[in-house]
Amino acid sequence: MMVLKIRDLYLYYQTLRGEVKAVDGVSLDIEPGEALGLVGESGCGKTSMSLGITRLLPKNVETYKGSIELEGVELMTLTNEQYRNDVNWQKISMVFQGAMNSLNPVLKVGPQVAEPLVIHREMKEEQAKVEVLEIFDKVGLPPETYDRYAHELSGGMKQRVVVAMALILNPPFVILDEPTSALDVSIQAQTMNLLKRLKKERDIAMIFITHDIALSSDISDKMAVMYGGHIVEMGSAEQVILSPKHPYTEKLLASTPRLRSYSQPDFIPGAPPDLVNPPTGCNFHPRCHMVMDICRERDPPTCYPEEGQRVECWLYGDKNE
Amino acid sequence: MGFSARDALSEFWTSRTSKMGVALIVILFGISAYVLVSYPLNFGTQYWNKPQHWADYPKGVPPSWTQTFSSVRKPEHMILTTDVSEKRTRGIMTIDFNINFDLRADIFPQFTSFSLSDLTFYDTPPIIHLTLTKPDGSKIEDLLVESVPYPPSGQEPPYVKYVESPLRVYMPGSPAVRNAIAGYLRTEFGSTLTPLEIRNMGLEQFLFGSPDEEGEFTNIVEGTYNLEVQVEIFHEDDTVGSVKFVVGGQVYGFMGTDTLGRDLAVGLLFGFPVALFIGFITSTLTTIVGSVLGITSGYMGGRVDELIQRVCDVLNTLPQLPILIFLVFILGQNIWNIIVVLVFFGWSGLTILIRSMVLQAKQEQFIEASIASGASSRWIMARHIFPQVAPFIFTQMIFFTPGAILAEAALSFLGLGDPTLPTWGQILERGFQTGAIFLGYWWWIIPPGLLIVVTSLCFVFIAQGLEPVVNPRLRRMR
Amino acid sequence: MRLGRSLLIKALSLLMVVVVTLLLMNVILGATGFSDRMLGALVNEQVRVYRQGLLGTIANPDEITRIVAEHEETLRRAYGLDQPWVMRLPQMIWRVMTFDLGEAKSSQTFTGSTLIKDLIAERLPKTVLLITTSVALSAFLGITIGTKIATKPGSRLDRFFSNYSAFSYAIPTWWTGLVFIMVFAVFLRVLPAGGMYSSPPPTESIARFLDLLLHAILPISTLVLALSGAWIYMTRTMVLNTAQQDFVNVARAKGLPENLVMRRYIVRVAAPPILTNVILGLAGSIGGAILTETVFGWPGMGLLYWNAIVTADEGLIIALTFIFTLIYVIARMILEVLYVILDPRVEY
Amino acid sequence: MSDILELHNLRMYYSVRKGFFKTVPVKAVDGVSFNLPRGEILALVGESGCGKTSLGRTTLRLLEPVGGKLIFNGQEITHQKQKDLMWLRKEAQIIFQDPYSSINPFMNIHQIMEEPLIVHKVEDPKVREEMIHRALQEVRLSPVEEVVRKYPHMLSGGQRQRVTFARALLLDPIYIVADEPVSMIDASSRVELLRVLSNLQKIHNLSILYITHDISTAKYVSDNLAVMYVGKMVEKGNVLKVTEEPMHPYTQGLISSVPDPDPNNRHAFREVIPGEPPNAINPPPGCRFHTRCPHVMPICHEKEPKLIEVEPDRFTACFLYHKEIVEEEGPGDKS
Repeated sequence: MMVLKIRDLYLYYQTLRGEVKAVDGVSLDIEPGEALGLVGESGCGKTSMSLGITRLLPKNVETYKGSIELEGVELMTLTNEQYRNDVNWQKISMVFQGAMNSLNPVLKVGPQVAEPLVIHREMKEEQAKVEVLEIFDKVGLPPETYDRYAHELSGGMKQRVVVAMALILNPPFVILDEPTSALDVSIQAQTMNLLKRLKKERDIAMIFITHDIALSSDISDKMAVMYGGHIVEMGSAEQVILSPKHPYTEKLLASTPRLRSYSQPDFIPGAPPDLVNPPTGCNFHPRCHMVMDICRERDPPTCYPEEGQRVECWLYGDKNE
Repeated sequence: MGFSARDALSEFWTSRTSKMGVALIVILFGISAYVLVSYPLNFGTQYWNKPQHWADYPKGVPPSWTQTFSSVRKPEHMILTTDVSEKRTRGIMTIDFNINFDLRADIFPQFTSFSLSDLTFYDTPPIIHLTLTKPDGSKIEDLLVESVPYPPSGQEPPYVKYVESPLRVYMPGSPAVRNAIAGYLRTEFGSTLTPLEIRNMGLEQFLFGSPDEEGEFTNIVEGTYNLEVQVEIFHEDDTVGSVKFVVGGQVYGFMGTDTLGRDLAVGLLFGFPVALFIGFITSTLTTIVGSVLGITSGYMGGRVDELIQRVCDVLNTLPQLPILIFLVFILGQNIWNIIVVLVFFGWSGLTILIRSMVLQAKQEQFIEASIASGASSRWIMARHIFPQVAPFIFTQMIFFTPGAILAEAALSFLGLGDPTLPTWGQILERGFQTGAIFLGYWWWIIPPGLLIVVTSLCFVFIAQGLEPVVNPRLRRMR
Repeated sequence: MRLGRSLLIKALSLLMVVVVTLLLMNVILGATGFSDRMLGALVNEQVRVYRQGLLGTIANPDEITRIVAEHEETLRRAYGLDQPWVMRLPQMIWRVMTFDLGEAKSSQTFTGSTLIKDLIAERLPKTVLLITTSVALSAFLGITIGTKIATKPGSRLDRFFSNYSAFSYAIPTWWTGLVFIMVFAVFLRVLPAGGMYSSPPPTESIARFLDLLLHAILPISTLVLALSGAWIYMTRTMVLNTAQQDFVNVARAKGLPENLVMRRYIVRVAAPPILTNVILGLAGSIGGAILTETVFGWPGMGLLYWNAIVTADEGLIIALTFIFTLIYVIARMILEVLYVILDPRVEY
Repeated sequence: MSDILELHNLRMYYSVRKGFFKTVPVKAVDGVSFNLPRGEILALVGESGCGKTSLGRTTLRLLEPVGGKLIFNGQEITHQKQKDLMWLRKEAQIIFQDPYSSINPFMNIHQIMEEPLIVHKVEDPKVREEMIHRALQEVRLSPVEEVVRKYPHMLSGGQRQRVTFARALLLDPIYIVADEPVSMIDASSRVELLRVLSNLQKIHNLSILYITHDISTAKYVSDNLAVMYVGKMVEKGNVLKVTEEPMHPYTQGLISSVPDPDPNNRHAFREVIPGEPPNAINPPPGCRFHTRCPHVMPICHEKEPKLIEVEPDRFTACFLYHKEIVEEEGPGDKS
């Protein structure tokens, strides 16, 4: 049974310049224990996806519709109160971008991690502390970290605390939004190993959001490439990396420099689309090296060139529909 | 960081309060300009704080527009002057003036007074006779008989008197008038009131009233009164310029008067330019000192920064008013002392704020880029640091203005204001000292305070309007 | 221990401020020749009294003038008038530091003593009572309202209270006092016009307390009107800033109830900056207290200050200025302690 | 051709105030020596806090060294006064990391470009105009007439970086420090910018110190690669050799930590450098990497390995390859 089934999720914001179509009709499925790598560059709507799923909607949200099914339960119909009581952190937890500022600066770190236990499981402070120390040990944090303040910890340690916090209620599904973007290379590698180990041991399904496709391959079983508020390509890690179908994925892979092999890196001309009034038809067409006339006029269809691999591109759709 | 000025201004205009603030400021400047043009600069010493100037004004009376609300009709203040005279000789030579005035009220006027100006005589000094005829025909002969004092010996005729300051008789205070009235009452109504009793009861009821059944002078004789002024002269070339008869009203002008008879409207108007002057001079000086020190200490760092910081700490921990009182009391109560002290205390807060902003601005990489391209610190401070801090400095300058106005008002209220420059605070101080609040003279207490509030408010509204513009994080969520 | 060390440093720097202020005041007194004039007047007064006493006993006038001149000389040397004022500085400062503040010319305590020290001892608690209650009330109001309007920025309530803060900043405290007296005491005759107790103060303790309360309503509400505006505006600004931080989103993602998020993640974090801005604003509010006491005739230090000004009693003014600075420095110290406790990130 | 840059045992310490009176030196650059020939691009790689940025700024004398010698184009500039270094401000330039903060948002592009020219007394506005146009042309920011009037917030991240490139070229420098020039640019347009940079380098025969934390971009831009760890240079050599056969254990750890897009990555755990980088205030004794090094030996605890040329143009500072040790600091250095 699917852990997460999203069908036609829309999320638009109202800003000074007009309506931003951050998530413009996205669908995806995640199996239990499966890691979906959500890859996309700045302004492609990947962070909005995470806010949409956890319903942490900013005040200026305009449209929020579509279907999100978590373990068979439709979440969109829940009221905010129900969402907060039953879903938030118990079913879906999150590691935010830049763990540096995710911890309350004036409270000790331990009690913050214990909070979900105290609130959702009505656990006593001491009993919650025992569980926190247990998970601290799992993520490689010394017990005395419990009584430390955020500003006394290094970048890597803060990262581990935030991961521990996300797993404290042992939720079936975790969203990680660029968890390692602010970390050094060696700490980033340590964190990725930690996440891999936890994914195996606890069989957690997750969405791993990153702009770096190489980093995504380090943990994702399945990958979805986002551009201009759409998932332009989705498939298994092997399919997307070894035989990318969508021109954007192709170029993205080509412009990622390889350390272990020698291939002159390429680049994509132009800049990401303006989400307030995106280009007509396929919104990648201004930068696409395989662009055809039809791409400029009509939205690309969803096609399945291979089993399990989905692409939104006219190269694979039949034109006379 | 990249917001353009146009964005900023459009943001400023959206909030209603900022528009109101700007409108208010325009009005304030308008009034101040009018006052500066029409008032003499030594208004404070020559007029406001000189009691004689206000002698002919009613004392402690509410504004006349209060009439529209109250059923009781109060007499208007009347200043009746004429220079039309007629020389007549029947036995004795006299110069006659005639003044008529209407009285319609339910309460007696507050006082009466007579003045004569520009007298020239060659021989024995003339004698002035006043006769008042009431609308009901009853006449008070020789209400006043005043002889002009002999000129000092050694002066040659023609003797010219009463040109700058007129001969003035305050009727309630003159014994001659009391006796005349006592005589009139005796002959007309056979009343046995002695002059002393008349003084205590107030002349006005007899001048303008008529006795009811029990002989009480309660009802007012309404209608047209006639005052005949006969100046008995002893030389045909004697001349009289003009005469003035004042009927003290129970209401006066737009803002009423205080217990010294001063027209509050005049005083309050003069307060506008003074308040703006104090406000702007203080805030400009404070801002200049604060920003220069703030930018230098923020940008230069090192010992200079350390020194300025320590001084700011000391100044910032001093309570403003007590020190202000102490210094003004010691150094003397003049406006420049007040301003210097306010500036001396004001700049430290601003320096600390600007220093923190400059420290932040200094982190921007284009500062280091300029350093790397060889630009001098002065160049960088002027072209890169200042433009970023300028909007904030401007807002703080506007924010300081009300602070200075309120501080001066507080000082004036404690009696430490500069007497040569009447301000709203001083008017309120006089009001408080004379117990106006207990007498219920609201027109003496409410308007000056309101003006202080309104003047301060318009600056505060503008500063608040500018704040989100200057500090985008504060921008109100749409 | 973190707390001890940083507080010690804070205490030292604030003490240094007091000494510097004292030095500043005395230097100004000396430089403007004020202290010479003041002491000179004091000496002449004592000499006059001394001459009065002599007239009775010694007949021959030359004798009297000689003794009086001699006496005057000793007095001048005692007060240090014979050397330049700079030499008197340390002695002046020491006298004030040990609270030997001399005598007041006109005001005196209930018990009749004109010693400034007793005057202050008698009046200080009344001022502190007025200030602490007003500051506490304003703080409470400020934080509750500030937090509430910060949750719905741009709402009608938010606009109303932003304007209220503007009014509260722009209105002179003492003028509100005048208006309150006129409205409530003179026209409506609902509340007493001033003072601390009604003239025959009720003896029975509860009635006495109620009487005090009745008298305190107007002064305290005047001060609260002036202070609460700043608190509300500051709280709203700080809460709005803090609400945008990441850890607030994390708290909401953790499914914490909104009021817990507001209390523990927003207000608790915004508390130190709010406190700092209030500390800065405190300098102004002390002035408010002085004027409110003057207007309401509240027998505290403020009223004493006003009497001193009206009667041009230099000694009293100097002493009061110093004491007010001392109160203010102590108040700041208390708030600094609170700040260090509230914010673990502070280590000096 | 002489070397543009010669560093002999260069040391640069920040002083940080601890408590009220004490100040503590942070040994950001602690004895670094290397030469940079004309027309060569040297990549400087290391994690945050390793001193690569401080080294870059010290070579431009934006920071004053406390020890060692710094020679620029044959002239020693170690302790010269800033006012005597105006000539250096023309010949050596710097490019920054954050496109949103490296140009003044309150000025239009013309004013931004004009500043260095005014500072260096190019009086005639016509000449300035012409120089600015030529520079903008070179970084392919056209149409120049339009761009010149725009404000920074009207340009994309990539365009802004091109403006900083153009500005750096205005005064015909011979040496440029590029401090993480592309790390804040989207992956897909990063290479475009790097191509512009290397073209400029070829045309003007510039020496570039390319500072980055991302080893893979260094591979495609620079000729040589140097690795920094806690204020010291631990390895230097031809970029392809160092990336394919890293010698120093830290370099090996760095390279293994960086994933390439490969679906099998997810199945295996990566070889990782354990622990956290030590702070530069009191670095560990001996070889600074010994606390995290898999091949640590007893000598590594006491002695500090010297950076030695173990093969032609291959330097490393590790006892696995040689026994040379660093003597104590020479006398006469300003600490």
